[in-house]
Amino acid sequence: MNMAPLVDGSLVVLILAVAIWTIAVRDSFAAVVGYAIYGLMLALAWVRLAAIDAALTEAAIGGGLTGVLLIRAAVRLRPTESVVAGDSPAWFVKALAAVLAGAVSLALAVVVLTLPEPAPTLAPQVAEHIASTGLGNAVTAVLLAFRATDTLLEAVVLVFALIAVWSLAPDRFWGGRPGQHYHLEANGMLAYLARLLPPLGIVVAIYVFWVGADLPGGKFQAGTLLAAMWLLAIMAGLTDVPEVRLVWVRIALVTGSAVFLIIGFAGVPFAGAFLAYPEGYAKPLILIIEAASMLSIAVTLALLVLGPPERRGQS
Amino acid sequence: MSSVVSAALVRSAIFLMFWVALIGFSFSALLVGCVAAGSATWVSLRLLPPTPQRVRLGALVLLLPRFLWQSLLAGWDVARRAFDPRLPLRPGFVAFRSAHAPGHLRNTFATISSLMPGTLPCGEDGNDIIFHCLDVGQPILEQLAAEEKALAHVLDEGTGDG
Amino acid sequence: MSALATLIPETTTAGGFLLVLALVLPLAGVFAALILGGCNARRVAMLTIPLGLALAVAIGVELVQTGQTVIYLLGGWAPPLGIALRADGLSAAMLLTTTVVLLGVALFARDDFETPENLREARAPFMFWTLLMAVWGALNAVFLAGDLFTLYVALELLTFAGVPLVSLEGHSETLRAALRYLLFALLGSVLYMLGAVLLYGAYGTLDIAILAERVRPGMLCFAAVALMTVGLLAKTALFPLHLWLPPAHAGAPAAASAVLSALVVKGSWFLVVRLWFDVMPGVVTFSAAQLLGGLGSAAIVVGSVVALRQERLKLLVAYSTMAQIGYLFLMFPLAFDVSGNGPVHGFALAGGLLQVISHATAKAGMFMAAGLIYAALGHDRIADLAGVARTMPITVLAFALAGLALMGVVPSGAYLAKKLLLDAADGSGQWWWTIVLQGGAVFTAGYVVLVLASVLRRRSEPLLLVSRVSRLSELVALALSAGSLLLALAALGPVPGEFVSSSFAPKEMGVLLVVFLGGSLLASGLSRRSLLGAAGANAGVMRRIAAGVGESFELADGVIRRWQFASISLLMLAILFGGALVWGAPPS
Amino acid sequence: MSQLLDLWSIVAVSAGVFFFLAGTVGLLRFPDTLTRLHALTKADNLGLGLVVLGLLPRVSSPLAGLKLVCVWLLVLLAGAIASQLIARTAHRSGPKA
Amino acid sequence: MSATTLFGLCGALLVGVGIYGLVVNPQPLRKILSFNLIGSGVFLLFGVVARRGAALGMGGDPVPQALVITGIVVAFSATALAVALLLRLHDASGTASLTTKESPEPSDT
Repeated sequence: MNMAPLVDGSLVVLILAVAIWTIAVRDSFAAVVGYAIYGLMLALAWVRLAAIDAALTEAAIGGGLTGVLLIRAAVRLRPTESVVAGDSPAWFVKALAAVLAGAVSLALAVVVLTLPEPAPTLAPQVAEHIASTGLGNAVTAVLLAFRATDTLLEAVVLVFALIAVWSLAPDRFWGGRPGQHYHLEANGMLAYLARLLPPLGIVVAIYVFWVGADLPGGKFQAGTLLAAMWLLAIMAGLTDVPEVRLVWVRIALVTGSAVFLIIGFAGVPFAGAFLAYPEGYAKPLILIIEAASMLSIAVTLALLVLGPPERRGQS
Repeated sequence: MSSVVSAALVRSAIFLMFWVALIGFSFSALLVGCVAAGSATWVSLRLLPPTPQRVRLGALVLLLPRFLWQSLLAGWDVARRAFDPRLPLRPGFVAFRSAHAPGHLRNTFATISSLMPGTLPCGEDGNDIIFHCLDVGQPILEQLAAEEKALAHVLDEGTGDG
Repeated sequence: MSALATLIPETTTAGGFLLVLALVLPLAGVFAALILGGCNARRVAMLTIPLGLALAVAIGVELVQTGQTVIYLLGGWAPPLGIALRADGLSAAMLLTTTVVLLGVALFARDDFETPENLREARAPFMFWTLLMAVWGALNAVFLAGDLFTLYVALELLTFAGVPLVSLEGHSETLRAALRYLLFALLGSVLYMLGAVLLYGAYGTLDIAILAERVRPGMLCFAAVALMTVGLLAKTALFPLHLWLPPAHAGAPAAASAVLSALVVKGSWFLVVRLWFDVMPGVVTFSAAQLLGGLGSAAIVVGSVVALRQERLKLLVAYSTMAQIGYLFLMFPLAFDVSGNGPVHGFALAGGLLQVISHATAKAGMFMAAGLIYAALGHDRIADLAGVARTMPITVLAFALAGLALMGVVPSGAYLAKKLLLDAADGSGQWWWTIVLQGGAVFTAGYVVLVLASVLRRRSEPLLLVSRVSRLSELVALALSAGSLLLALAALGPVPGEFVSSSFAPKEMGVLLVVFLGGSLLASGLSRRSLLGAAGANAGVMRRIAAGVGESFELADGVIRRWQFASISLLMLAILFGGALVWGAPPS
Repeated sequence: MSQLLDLWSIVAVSAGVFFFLAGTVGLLRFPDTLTRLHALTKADNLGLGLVVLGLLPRVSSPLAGLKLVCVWLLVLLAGAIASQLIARTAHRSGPKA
Repeated sequence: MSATTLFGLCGALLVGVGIYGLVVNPQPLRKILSFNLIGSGVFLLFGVVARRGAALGMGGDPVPQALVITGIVVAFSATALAVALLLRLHDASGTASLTTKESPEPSDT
């Protein structure tokens, strides 16, 4: 007896139910908590689609970090909620929106059912060339060799987004510390967790990074874990956010992209193209890029969650 | 000073074992594992400076079967209520006077009790822990007291070495 | 990478590395500004932008000399596995325009965004210069990337760089405008991404050139094109998806408005052009192009009329951008032949490209002039601009020249563009677009006349200036406007001579006169205040009817710019485009 | 033996799915954030645990099995503490929902 | 129906659900959440495309799988920026509404 259909069917039903619920429920706080749950369920769907790398990313970023971000926002916006909720549209607007959204879904469903057989795929090409990268994980090979440009630009996206977030700081707080100040409750629950979990998280993160070359995992998942651990320590009040004017913070942000660019340009004389790796050196170079990126991603993600500077620096 | 060194050694050994459990044995992996264990230990010493008062992790493991059973009951309890068409809930708050002083032991107790049927710690009021309950008609306080006693049996406050 | 030579259909061309440099230079500038700190951000920008201009010129020269698309295979991996950078004539022209406008903006804003002496870093200057390079890097990625997913990332880069420019001043109104902009742009990019996903599912590649060979008309392609098109239109703010544009562009600082209006909206427009003419020429249909042109026409009419109703100069210019965006979409129907199936290009593509370049330069100049007037007077109420022409002649001249350029007066780029498009309309038998093209000029004349009439009025008491504006800024605005006005002369090379030779012929002068008269009539009829001051008192029936018309347009615009209306329009457009593609498709 | 293990897998995973379902039904039906948290933490933790137990006979090596159990315990710990933190926030920011 | 198709239909529906929420919910925070739902639906569709391309012992076509990871990170950046903008608007104006009643801007109702 095969239980896969049962698992898949229930999973799809649950995902859709929670998704509809996060849209329908009145209370925003409940909706964002629901969204975090939804992210975790979606990660299970990714496992069922044999995309463990995506599952890890979805669980860490989709469920975890996005959840934290939205929950914090929901708490801060709670007082305004009833006011804005009064702007709810008329029933016929809702009906029209439902019909149109349904039409889009229907069209997509038809497209899904008519996708060509056999499905086009680049898997054979990846398999053919993966040996030259020395990597065992095809997803990592795509991210850091075949489509390294996307990955480089994505690191740039994170930096741009952070610059954009920082640009929102009120002038008087420019250069100061992001987010509110968190008081340490020495015997509190959060401090309890924040003392125990981060060291374990660091070991797991480095594990995820290290096996990423050959098994599911890599710098994004590892960086996200590190960011989560740092955030935990900050929110428990065990440590404070650095001021955004500090040079080491800025250097930490761009190190990943800078190393990526330098190795990329070194590829021009040594491997014949920008972002190419010399024969036999691909794997160590990729690991160097990933290690640098992991740290930059961790710092950037954590600072993105914390938001623009809201406090003046101490000095 | 020596307590810091010994704590560092013990902790880095634990982290390294954790690493090996994750990845298995291999020389190159062990090198990276040393880096991982080193940084984990450094962070751990910063976040949790060694003090004489500690929770015994080994003793905690002994409590595991009891908690597993409790969490099975808790899941069943929720499922029963969720599927019942009448939605039999009488939610409310209960204040429980904990015998433990604020600190690790109390936090451990609170964490464990969150896995028990019908209770969810959601704040503190002086010496009391405020629990949110699914059904205030149940004998919540008695349950909690029994749980705390079981925990105290296994853990001696202030003498751990973990 | 030895095995590649046998595999690749295309290889890196001689000047290909220039593309890598053009992609990386702005990003390196952003990183350098971040590390070196605020007081050096301006220096970095001032250093990299001229370098970028040199690169853009070099790419253009390479293109002209070899006569072939410049290609670079990143990492040595050929598509579909890898990603290629490609620069054709369209990309090269856009690269060049972007750097020229950015150089102008940088010079214009040199003094406005200066870090105070006593500070190591101040927020606004640091952010402005960093974001300027960020916009540039994102645009270069949009112009060069040959892969639909890389383009998605580039589009997001552009959004993340553009949105904070809107809210640079941090007032709650601009924050709100930025949030609306961001949310709508995100909806747009996710729809674009959805289309790309479907295409990969069907054809197993995201590379533009390979896709172009593989696509076949069918349900899936229609859905993908419809989703991607409306997603990009939302980012371009084509009517009726312009809810975010007027407040965002009017609320930003002048230099930022110039960048947003002249360049940022062109990024997504460029991708629509790529999608329709390079990826999907065999899929897009005459009827879908008519729909696109129809939206463009509506944008021209609504944008211009509402522009005439504005009381503030910057809002007027912002609404004029909305109208000008409409112009950019007239090239789509004109690239089709009534009888044929696929697009035939003809002169339409060249016309559209020329239009986008002339609009970029003229609109940058116009926003700069508006910003200078605001800075000098401390307000930009159009009714109180009397005497400005006397006090700030260069600025007013810049505004006037930009206006003339937008109207399409000889020898502006827009004139030549209009000529090419009119020719395409004649050639393809679509006479109806002739009306829009000629009528649009009358509308443009309307709001230019409105502003000029106000600034040229004499003032009894002397004009009080709250601050002195920099002469350099005034000259930059003038240079960009004049550049746009003289663009046709620069573009003479590839264009047949007869277009311009008859330029001063009586017929042209006659058309110009009609345009001006029509514009004045519109301005006096539709504007909130009567153009001639006193005439408002004894308003005639005509004037009252016209005012009513103007008011109803304004109301309609208000409704259209509600979130629900705009987002529902977006969905309806997606369905309409899908329908137009299915309906016009050749029987398979 | 292998049939017995298969049966175990099927029973345990089905029961796990049942509890996930129960948690979600609770999330949808229970009246406010705090009661919903009960539903989620308790039922979903149990569901995950049962799925892990069901999968245990199918892993390739004891080490992999240990890893699975580790994952569950970590999720249990993090889930229990996260739910308390959310509960605190919900409790503090007012009785509403 | 295969499991892959099932998840594909799930993705299609998620896109619709998200679009509906984005259109009708007046609260910006909920619009941000809806945007994330649409995004996850799109990524799920991409995952289905990847899964269909399984070949040569790979569980799926690694190219779309890699792009999904990039996409998730980009979507997170967008969410972070939107949330920061929303909170800043709330601090500056005291409301979290996309519209103002007294401004010349149109007001959503």
